[in-house]
This record gives sequence, C-alpha cells and structure tokens, in this order.
Amino acid sequence: MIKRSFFGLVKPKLQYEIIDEAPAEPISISASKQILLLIDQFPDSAGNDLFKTGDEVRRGQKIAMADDAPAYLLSSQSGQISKISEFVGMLGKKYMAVTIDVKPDAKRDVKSDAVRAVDESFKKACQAPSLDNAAKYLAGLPGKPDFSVFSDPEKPVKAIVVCGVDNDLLTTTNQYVVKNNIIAIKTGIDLICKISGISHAIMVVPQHLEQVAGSSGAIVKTVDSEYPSAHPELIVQHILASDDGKSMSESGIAFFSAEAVSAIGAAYNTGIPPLEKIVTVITKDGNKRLVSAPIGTPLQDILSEFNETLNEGDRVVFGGPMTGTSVFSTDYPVLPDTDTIIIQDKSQITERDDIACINCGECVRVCPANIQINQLIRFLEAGQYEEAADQWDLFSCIECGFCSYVCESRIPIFQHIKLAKHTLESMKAAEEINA
Amino acid sequence: MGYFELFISCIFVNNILLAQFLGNCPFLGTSKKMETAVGMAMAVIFVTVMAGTITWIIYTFILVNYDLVYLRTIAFIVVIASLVQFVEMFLKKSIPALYAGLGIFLPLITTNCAVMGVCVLNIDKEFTFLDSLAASLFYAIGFGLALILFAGLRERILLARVPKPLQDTSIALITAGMISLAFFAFQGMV
Amino acid sequence: MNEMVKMVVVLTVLASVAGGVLAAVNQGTAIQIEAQQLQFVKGPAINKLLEGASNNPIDDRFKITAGETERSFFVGKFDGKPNKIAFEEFGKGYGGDLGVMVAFDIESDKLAGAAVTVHSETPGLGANAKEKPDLVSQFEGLPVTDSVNVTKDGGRINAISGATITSRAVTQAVTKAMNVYQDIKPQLQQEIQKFGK
Amino acid sequence: MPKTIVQEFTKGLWEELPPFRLVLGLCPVLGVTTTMENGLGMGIATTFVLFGSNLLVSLLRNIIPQKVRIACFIIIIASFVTIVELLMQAYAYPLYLKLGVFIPLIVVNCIVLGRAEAFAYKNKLSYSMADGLGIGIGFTLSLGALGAVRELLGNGSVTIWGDTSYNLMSVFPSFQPFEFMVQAPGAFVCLGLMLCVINAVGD
Amino acid sequence: MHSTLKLTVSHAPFWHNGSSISSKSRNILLAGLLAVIPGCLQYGIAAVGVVTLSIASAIIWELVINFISRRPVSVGDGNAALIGMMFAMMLPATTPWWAVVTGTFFAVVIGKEIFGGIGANPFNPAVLAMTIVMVSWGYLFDFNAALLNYQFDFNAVYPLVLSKSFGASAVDSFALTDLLMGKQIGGIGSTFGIGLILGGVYLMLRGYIRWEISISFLAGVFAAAMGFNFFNPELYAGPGFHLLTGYTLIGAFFLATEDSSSPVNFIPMLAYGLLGGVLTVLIRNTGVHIDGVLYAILIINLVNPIIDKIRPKALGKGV
Ligand SMILES: Cc1cc2nc3c(=O)[nH]c(=O)nc-3n(C[C@H](O)[C@H](O)[C@H](O)COP(=O)(O)O)c2cc1C
Ligand SMILES: Cc1cc2nc3c(=O)[nH]c(=O)nc-3n(C[C@H](O)[C@H](O)[C@H](O)COP(=O)(O)O)c2cc1C
Ligand SMILES: Cc1cc2nc3c(=O)[nH]c(=O)nc-3n(C[C@H](O)[C@H](O)[C@H](O)COP(=O)(O)O)c2cc1C
Ligand SMILES: Cc1cc2nc3c(=O)[nH]c(=O)nc-3n(C[C@H](O)[C@H](O)[C@H](O)CO)c2cc1C
Ligand code: SF4
Ligand code: SF4
Ligand code: SF4
Ligand code: SF4
Ligand code: FES
Repeated sequence: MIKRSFFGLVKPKLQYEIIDEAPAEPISISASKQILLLIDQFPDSAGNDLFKTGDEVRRGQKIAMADDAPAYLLSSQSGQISKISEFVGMLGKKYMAVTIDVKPDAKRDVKSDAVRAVDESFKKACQAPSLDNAAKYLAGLPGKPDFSVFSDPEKPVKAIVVCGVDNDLLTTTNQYVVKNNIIAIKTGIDLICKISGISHAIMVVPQHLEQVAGSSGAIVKTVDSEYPSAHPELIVQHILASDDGKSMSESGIAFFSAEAVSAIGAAYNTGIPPLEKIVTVITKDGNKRLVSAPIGTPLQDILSEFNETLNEGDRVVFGGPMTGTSVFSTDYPVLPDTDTIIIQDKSQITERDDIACINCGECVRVCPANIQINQLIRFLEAGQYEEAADQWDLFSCIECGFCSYVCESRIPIFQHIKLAKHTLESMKAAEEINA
Repeated sequence: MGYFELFISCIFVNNILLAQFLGNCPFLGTSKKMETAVGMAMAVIFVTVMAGTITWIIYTFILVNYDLVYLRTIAFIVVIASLVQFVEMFLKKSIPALYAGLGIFLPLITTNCAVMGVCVLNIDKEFTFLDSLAASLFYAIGFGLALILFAGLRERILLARVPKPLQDTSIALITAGMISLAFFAFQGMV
Repeated sequence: MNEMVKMVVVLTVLASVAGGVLAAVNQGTAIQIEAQQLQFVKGPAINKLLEGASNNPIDDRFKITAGETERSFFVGKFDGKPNKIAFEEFGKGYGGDLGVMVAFDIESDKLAGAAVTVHSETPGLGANAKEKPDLVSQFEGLPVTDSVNVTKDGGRINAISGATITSRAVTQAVTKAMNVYQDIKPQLQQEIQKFGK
Repeated sequence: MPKTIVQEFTKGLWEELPPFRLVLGLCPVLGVTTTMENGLGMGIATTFVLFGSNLLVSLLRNIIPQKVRIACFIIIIASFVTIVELLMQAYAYPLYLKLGVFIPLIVVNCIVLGRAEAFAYKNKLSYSMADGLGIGIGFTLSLGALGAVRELLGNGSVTIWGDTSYNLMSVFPSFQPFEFMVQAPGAFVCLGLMLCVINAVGD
Repeated sequence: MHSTLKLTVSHAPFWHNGSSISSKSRNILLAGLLAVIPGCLQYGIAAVGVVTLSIASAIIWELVINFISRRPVSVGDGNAALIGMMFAMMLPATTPWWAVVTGTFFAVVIGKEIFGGIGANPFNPAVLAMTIVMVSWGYLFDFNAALLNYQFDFNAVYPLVLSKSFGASAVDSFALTDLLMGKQIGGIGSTFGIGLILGGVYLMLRGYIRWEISISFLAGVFAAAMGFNFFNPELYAGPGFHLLTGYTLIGAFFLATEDSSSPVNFIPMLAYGLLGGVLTVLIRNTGVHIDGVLYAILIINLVNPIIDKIRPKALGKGV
C-alpha cells in the first residue's frame, strides 16, 4: 500500500511499474481440471444452437452463440462442455459462462478431423485477411483486440494506436510483450494496416522502450511514467496532440494493446491462435511475477502455483489497483484482457466510508480531466445524474480512479461515477429503443 | 450623503433584505436555483427602479400638492401593480426573449415587499428625485446580490444531508440569518 | 364590450368608494393623530424641559408664523407665571434631520434647556444625543446672545465623542432656535400674556 | 370533503398556520418581532385587514370581473391598510412608530392577497370571514410567540402593554441577555428553528 | 462457483492513500497546540479551563445531536474537538463557562450539524459562533476589560483598540518582534505569532490546509494595510502591525482554510484569500468592528460558492 506522502503540499504522484532490463520469463501455468469462458453476451430467449452441454470442443474452437456473433471466445483447451450458465458481473452486466472440463487425452497432436476442421477455418481466415475475418476470428485473442471501431460509419477511423504501455499500475504485460515479441508486433501492425487501409500505426511506449519499439515500423511516441498518462483519452489529448480537443471517440481512433497486436501477428505467421495470457500476479507479500496462463484458467490454479491461501475477508482484484474488478470466487477465470491479478490480505484493505464529502478538494487537484468532483459527488450521491452530466462534466471522466484513491472521506467516488454513467447510458439506450 | 456612500449603504449596510427584512418571500421562493435567482434579481432591479421613480413623482407632485398624503399606500400599490402589468405586456410584445427570461417572475413582484418598501423608504427619507433614482437602483442591486449569494449557498445545501424537520425552508431561514450576520461586516462603513 | 364596461365601472366605483371612505377616516382621525404625534414625538422632550410646570404645555400651545414657517410653541407656567417657552428646530445630522426642542426662560433670556426629539443617528454613537444628557445639558443657562459651537469649531460645547456631526446638528438647531427666539420675542410675549391670567 | 365554518376557522391555527405552514408573509414576521408586543400589534393589524378584505372580496365576488380581480383586491386591501394606518396613528402612536414601514407593507403581504385570491373570491361570506379570522389569529399568535421567544432571550424579560410580565432574571439571577436574538440574524435563525420544531411536531 | 469462502468484494480503486478525516483533525489539533500551549502559559489555569471546556462541550453537543437525529456517532472524526479548540483559541481566558457552552452549541449544532454534519457547513462554525457570542455579549470579548486583572510585563492594551481610537502613532510602542512573541493581549490561541506561523507552515507542508488560501489571505492583509498606510500614515497602521495583531494569523492559517466553506480551485482559492485579507483591513480601518477577521471570513464563506465556479475546463469540453 502506498502511503500519503508526508509533504501533502505536493500533488500525490503514482508511477507506472517499469519493467526490468531483463525481465524473468513468465511462469507457465496450465489449467488443471477446468477452464471457464465468460462470453460478453448471454443468450436471451432465442437461445443458441451452436453448442450445448456435453459437446466436445477443441483448442482454438470458437465458442459463440451464433456464427456472426460479435462476442465469442476461443477455447484455450480441448475438452467437454460441462456447464453453461448465466453469470452476472459488475453493474448487472450479463455473461454466458461456459465451463469446459479439460480432457488430458485431447492432445493437439492427435490430429482428428475435428481438430483439423478447427485449425483449418482459423488458418483460412488468416490467409485471407480482411476486417470481416479479423472480427470473426481474432477478437478472442489475448489482449482482446477490438475491431468494432472500424465498422462505425459515423466515425471513420483515422489512426491506429498500439499501446506498448500498460493502462494501470503494477501491470507489465504490454511492456513485456514489446520487449520480447517486437517481430510479431511488426507483423500484426502490418496486417492491421493492410486490412483497414490505414497507411501507418502509431505505437505508444514508455521512454525506456522507445528504441525497441522503433523496429516495429510504427511511428513511436512515448508517455511519461506518471499515472494516468497512459489512459487512452489522455494519449489522445496529450500524445496525439489532437489540438482540436475532440475526444477519442469523436476522432475515430482504433486502440490495440501491444499484446493483442503481437497475438495477431503470431496467429498470422503460424495459423494457430495463441491463447496464453500474460498476467502480472501480485501476491499478498507484494511480490510481482509474470505468469502465462491459458485464457479461462481459474483463479484457484494461479493461487496454487503461488501457494497463496485466501482467508475470509481477503480480496482478489482482476485488473490493476486503480481500475480493476474484485472477484467473489476463486473460480473466476483469466480473461483475454486480464493483465493483472492482485491478491490483498484483509489488513491491506482501506474501508470505504459513508461520510459526506468534506470539500477538501484533494480529488479536484488530482483529477486529470479537471472535473469538479467535490460538486459532482454531491449530485451523484443525491442520484441527480442528469444534472451531474449537464453541469458537472460527468462524461469527461476518463475513469482513472485517482479521485477515490485520495478522498479523505473515503467516498467510493469512482463507483458512483461508473454507476451514474451506466444508468444514464442505459436510459438513453432505452429511449432510443422506444423512439 | 454622496452617491458612493448611498451605494455602500443601500447595498451592504442597510441591505433591503438582510437588514430591513423586505422581500423575504421571493428571497426564499426563488433562491433554490441560481438561474431562477438571477432572473428574479434582474426583474426586481428593473421594476424597482421604475416604481421608485414613478411613485416619487406621483407623491411629490400629486399627493403632496393636493393634500392627499393619506392615499400614499393605495396610490403606490396601484402604481406598482399597473407597472408590473404594463411591463409584462410590453416585454411580451416587444422583447419576447427578455420576457421569456423574466416573465414568470414579474407577477411575483407585485407582492414583493422590497419594491413597495423602497418606494416608501424613498419618501420617508425625504430623498430628492435623483437620490430616489439612485437609492432604488442600489437597493434593488442589494436585493439581487443577496439573492444570488443565497442561491449559491442554497444550491449546495439542497444536496446536503439536512435532517428531515429542518429541510427546505427551515434551513434556508437559518442560512439567511447567517448571511445577515455576515453582512454585519459592513456596519459603520458609511 | 359589455364586460369591458363592467370592468371599468367596477374599478371606478370601487376606487371612488375607497377614496371617499379613506378621506372620511382621514378627516375623522386628523385631530387625534396630531395630538398623538405631539404627545409621543415631542411630548417627552417638552415634558422634560418644562418639568414641574403647573399647566399642560401640550394643551397650552399656540402657533406663530414667522417668515415662511409656522411653528408650534409650548408654554410652561411656573409659580403661576407663563415664563418658559419651548419650540422645535432642526439641524442636519449624520443620518438626516435631527429635531431639538429648545426651551427659553422669557424673563432672563436664557436657554432653559434642550432635548432631542427625532433623529436617525447611529445607536451607540449619535443616538446618545437623545439618550444621554451629556451633550444637551451643556446648553442650560446660556444667554440667548451667546454663540453655541462644538469645541472643534472653536466653541465651548463638548461634542459626543465619535459623533461630532450629530453634535454639530444639535448646536445648529439650538443656534437657529436662539435666532428665531430673538427675532420674534415681541410676538411671543404678546401671545404669552394670554396665558398669564 | 367540504369543511364546516369551524374547520375553516381552526385550520388557520394549526393545519395552515401562517407563517409556518404557509410560508408567506415573512417580512413582518422577521421585521417586527423584536418584542412580543410588536408582534401582537402587527398581527392584530394584519388580522383586521385580512378579515376586512376577505369579507369585502367575498361579498363582491359576483360583481368583480375575473380580469381585473387582482386590481380590485389590491384597492380593497390597500383601503383597509390605510384605515389601519390612520387608526393606529390616532390611537396607538408608539406602536405605529415601532412597526414603521411594515404597516403600509401589509398591502403587499403575500398572505393577505393570497387569501383574497385563493379563498375569499371563491367562497361564500361566512366561510371567508371564518377563514380570514382564523388565519389572522393564527398569524397573530405566531408573531406573538416568535416575539416572546426573541424578547425573552434577547432582553431577559417580556414586556407587554407597559408592564414587565415575565422576567427571566428572576429565575436565573445571573442571566445575561442573549442579544443576538433581537438582532436581524437572530430573527431568521429563531424563525427557522421554530419552523423546525413545528415540522418535527407535525410529523 | 461453489466455493464458500467469503472474499471482500468492493469497487475500484483498491488502493487508498490512507488519508482520513480523523488524521487531518489530529494534525490540525496538534498544530493548534503550538499556539494554545503558550497561551495557556500566559493566561494560566483559566485558559486551560476554557480550552478543555470548549473542546469537551463541543464533543458533547455533537453526541447530543447525533443522538437526537438518530445518526451514527460522529465524534470519532475529531471535527467536533477541532471546532471546540478553534473556538477556544479566539476566546479571552476569562470567558465564563456559559458563554463557552453556548458558543460551542452554536458552532457545532447550528453551524454544522443542522446542515447535515461535516462537510455541509456553509460557514466556518467556529467563526460563526464567535460572532454570535460577540454580538450578544460584546463586553465579554472586550479584551481590555476582560484581561484587566492580569499582570503582564508588556503593554496590556488590545493593540487594535489603540490603533482604532488613536491612530497609527499610538501603536508605535508595539515592536513587531514582541507581537510575534505573543507580548500582546488577545484570545488564548491567537496571540503567539510564532506558534501560529509554525503550525500553519506545518499544516501547509503536510497539505492539510491549502497554502493558496493562507498565503493570499496574508498577502491581502499586507497589501490593503500598505495601501491605507500609504494614504494616511498618521491614521492607519502599517502592514506588519495588521499581520501580527488580532485574529489575522489564526484567521489565515486556521479559520479561512476550513474545508467545507472554502473553494478548491486554484484561482478561486487565491481570490478567496485575497478578498478575506483586504476585507479584514477594510473593516478594521473603516467599519465599527475592532477586528475585521471574523466578519471578513464570513463574507468570503458567503461568496465561496460563486467564486468557486471559476474552474478549468473539463477534459474534452473545449479550450
Ligand atoms: C457606524 C458609524 C456610525 C456613525 N454614526 C455617527 C453618528 O451617529 N453621528 C455622528 O456624528 N457621526 C457618526 N459617525 C461618523 C464618525 O464617527 C465620524 O468619524 C465622526 O463623526 C467624526 O467625529 P469625531 O471627531 O467625534 O470622531 C459614524 C461612523 C460610523 C463608522
Ligand atoms: C445553557 C446555559 C446558558 C446559560 N446562559 C447564561 C447567560 O446567558 N448568562 C448568564 O449570566 N448565565 C447563563 N447561564 C448560567 C446560569 O444561569 C447560572 O445562573 C450562572 O452561571 C451562575 O453562575 P455565576 O454566579 O458564577 O454567574 C447559563 C447556563 C446554561 C446551562
Ligand atoms: C510538529 C510536528 C511534527 C511532525 N513531524 C512528523 C514527521 O517528521 N514525520 C511524520 O511521519 N509525522 C510527523 N508528524 C505527524 C504525526 O506524528 C503523525 O504523522 C500523524 O499524526 C499520523 O497521521 P497518520 O495516521 O495519517 O499517519 C508531526 C506532527 C507535528 C505536530
Ligand atoms: C486549518 C483548518 C481549520 C479548520 N477549522 C475548522 C473550524 O473552525 N471548524 C470546523 O468545523 N472545521 C474546521 N476544519 C475542519 C476541516 O474543514 C475538516 O472538516 C476537517 O479537516 C475534518 O476533520 C478546519 C480545517 C483546517 C484544515
Ligand atoms: S473523476 Fe476520478 S476517475 Fe474520473 S478522471 Fe477524474 S480522477 Fe479519474
Ligand atoms: S477528496 Fe473526497 S472529501 Fe475531498 S473534496 Fe473530494 S470527494 Fe470531497
Ligand atoms: S458591534 Fe462588533 S464588537 Fe460590538 S458587540 Fe457587535 S460584534 Fe461585538
Ligand atoms: S473586535 Fe470586532 S468583531 Fe470583535 S467584538 Fe469587537 S467589534 Fe465585534
Ligand atoms: S411578506 Fe412576502 S415578500 Fe414580504
């Protein structure tokens, strides 16, 4: 836990984790018995007929509700589907949870027809790269590349940005990938440029990786190491110097993490999708270690690897300390965008409180988006979300979490903000449906 | 008293709302939102200046000359009421934009002690015509200032966790008392 | 049209009736109001100045017009003789006009005292001219031919500290009263004779 | 449910007790309640006007045209106010001096016009009289109570019609008057706290 | 997903810098002691009594109001104690117990709790209470009369009374170093300049008070006093005198900086402090009040919501 500095006169600073000169190889972890795939979409009444409990699946097979469904995952192991259920995440978001019992005998070298079919379809997609194919087969790769931005007719994409920086503290995944897989990244960048018709990409890296990144063929920009300068909105504002002041979504910029680009490159080169996720694991004693685990690996397997035991009241965070999500079960799996797992002992947790804002202004001074959080929070606590959005810039928030980090009243400000945005957005969506 | 002193006196020292207690109903009624407060402040300034000067003329040249001083109250209120009506009609026809802004506040002003109070005070203090004009303007500015400052605080208080029985008017009155106390700062400055 | 007529008629009738009623009430209360004003505004000062008079000075008043202005004079009888007279004069104070009731001893032509009637001075400062005797008591016994001024202006009246302006207003009023007294003394004496019996 | 005359009268004493329930007519409430006597005097003057104007408005309600009703109300109210003004000068001059500008201001007192408009113009004579009297008495009692509290705390004693009827110092010999209460800010704070108490009791 | 272990589930972020209201209160109390302790040494046991009574009664009032309004007990955050101490720091050591208790009632209950507790008060509670008791019992806070029975080895006249009544020349005898060392009469915790400055600097460095407000407040006092002094050096004392007398230092470091009633943005903070400083001197030199600090603070508290609307544009909202 980082403490308030003795000299509170200066603005609190948080530094991103910087990777060593020669980082240790990630520890390879494999799922022991089961993997769990969380797919962003739960079948409503229509249901799905593509797979059902008891089906055999192969490594690399696409698990989706429909052939052209935008949300899907690629199974990272071969085995048998043992359970399909609903899973409710943050803010009531629904997922389809597909449990797959790993079959030890289902080895890749047993070249059954089924395996070949799976591999062929993927290979074919790679040989004839197009935006369509990419969206259909590559979105399940580690780093979760998002191709949907290309299909928005309102905001044609003008730039491709590859993030060689990590978007939260303690996380080192992207830096590691830049350092080790720059060749694959170059392939990936070329591929994305080709299919999107955009002439070049911009790669954003921390200063110490500037040289390495140079060989990717992209235009290299660096960010400083102070949180949250690697947040996409801030990259747009500061690094890309979009001086017209437009927000990212307005100018149409496609962001890819370095890990995703590298996975795309590798998939293209080999015709086999890489499905190992690189995750920074921080144990209770503060040790940080990179691991490489198949997507879908449950938390339990990772805990066992580190000999960590969880006790009542401990906390496990998927994602960085500022923006991650805490999970309530050791079954929770590694997802394509899980960069970090933090295991916190009960004693390391600061209780949040129900005290009103005391107007100390700490939050306002740290907010990178210049939001008047001391006012905003009053409206949010009172449930007046529309006023909060109209008068107090709710939607300017870039979701860095810094405000909650410094709040003297320990108000869960960030949570209030996310809830308000979510509520307003779902209201807007509902209105559009009605209209 | 020079105009500078009159300015300080009417706006700060003898603020029509906080020291003379005139115009409290609109003070409490239109201060929940800054926008409303600003609209009301403008409307009051506009009407008070007109009413203050017209009633002065009527009092000095008609009521005094014809020995009808006892009709002061009735004459003033009729003047103010008609003035407000007239201003409302005029704005509606000629400056609809301003009407849209001030319109809803105008009827409220008829029953605003501050406007009537300023007219009566101008007479009681035996002001000259120019004094009355200036005092009406300054008093009205003082009203507007107090109203706007109050709205600033009230917008915040409306979001605070005020205990139930104190909510709304009760806490607003207590806050108004504190503003009135703060205005003691200017005592003796003229 | 019909409605328009009705509106005008109702308003006119109402206004006329109101005007009539008010005129009547005004008439009916005029004398009583004047008496009340005398009693409560000037009364305290008069009673203080003419304390011990055997008559009621407020009832025994008369008016003299000198120059433009008409003034009320209040007579006090002592030892059976109407030998003290009081009337009001005004000076410019800190917060507006300040009224001073000034009493004269007809026989010796000396000031018999002064008292503030109306003022709008600051409580604790100028208002002490009325509340405390320090300032006004200095006038008692001065000959009417004297000039009264505050020390700052070279006179011998000690001003209330922190309220020189008020003090000036009082001396100004007293000076005016002394001048008036000297100007119209003959008329005064004539009027007073009436009370002599 | 239609109310009886008695209910129309008594509602002014609690349900619609001004200025606590109907938050109107605050200026005199704040301005004159430095003493109980002033408060009661102001209340009685207002009651007179309320009663008179309610009576007349109700009587004339079928004659007064809708469009000029406010003008008519104002003339009626202003006449009663002037009558009060003159009578007070004639018979209660010291009180008149103390209440000052607030007497002519009864004419714009939001309660009086509000009652004429909202009640008397729509109801028959007896009801309007009951309403005017009830609201007036309620107003008088409120003003008296506020005046009493402020005077007691701010002066240490309550004086009415020239006699000190209650002296706090006889109970607490070393009580020092809490002058804040009789000053302008004290008026607001005291009214706010009384309103709080009434809200709390009302719930 | 059948594990029975109960993990803590909460929301991002999962780190906190550890700051808390209670540690802030504790630190401000500590810093205040730097001025209170010398005050107690100067005025003896009576001063200790006033301070402890003030703190204790403030805490008790808060407990009472917590109880009445059926809300969680909030004295743990130390704010009530802080208010009690701030209030006591302004009082003369001779303040009678009932005035202290009434004052803390107005500070804690009327000034803070009825608005919804900590963070909701529009005015600084301690200042509000102080002005209320001063309006009511002005004679108790006439330092000349109140401290008559003390024997001091320095000129025991309240400096601001001297400058107000007799002009600048009357205060020549006060050496600035003496004023700084607390050789002047005044409130228990408001005369020992060095202590107040050390405490203030400590709080500024620690970030518990916002330096922008304190510094601009002092700058405002300095500039305004300088202006008056330049205009008429006979009548108006110089900036050094105004900075070191009355409640200026406690006002700049401990009163104007109260969080809830002060702005949070940079330019507003500067404007707020500056206005407070200028008003202080203006009231001292032209108003009826002997010291202007308290009323100046009430006025800046009043304009705070308006001036704090001057703020930088939020991200993506144009330049
Ligand atoms: C709040 C205040 C009220 C004042 N009221 C009075 C007043 O009632 N009468 C007066 O003569 N001067 C009044 N003054 C004016 C000043 O006291 C002025 O300086 C004084 O009259 C100058 O005369 P001095 O030499 O007696 O101090 C007032 C000043 C202030 C600040
Ligand atoms: C809440 C409260 C308020 C009090 N207010 C006053 C007051 O305003 N003035 C006063 O002289 N005594 C006040 N008292 C004090 C008592 O009335 C008591 O008679 C007095 O302190 C006796 O002590 P003494 O003889 O030392 O003055 C108050 C007491 C309490 C509990
Ligand atoms: C004069 C003074 C000096 C202090 N010096 C230090 C210091 O050097 N280091 C420190 O950590 N705290 C210092 N403190 C503050 C406290 O000892 C302690 O840090 C604080 O009260 C605990 O706050 P916390 O619970 O937020 O850590 C000082 C306090 C005072 C009044
Ligand atoms: C210098 C300083 C002075 C303060 N003075 C007061 C005060 O007089 N009254 C009060 O309620 N809170 C005061 N606070 C408390 C502050 O605004 C906040 O509520 C506390 O920090 C919470 O313990 C003060 C805070 C600071 C930083
Ligand atoms: S409001 Fe909070 S989470 Fe949003 S940008 Fe500002 S500091 Fe970050
Ligand atoms: S940090 Fe927390 S307590 Fe401080 S102003 Fe922001 S929201 Fe309020
Ligand atoms: S005028 Fe000032 S010094 Fe005098 S009692 Fe009032 S607040 Fe205190
Ligand atoms: S110094 Fe000022 S605020 Fe204090 S008691 Fe005197 S006049 Fe009042
Ligand atoms: S009584 Fe309503 S504004 Fe004065």
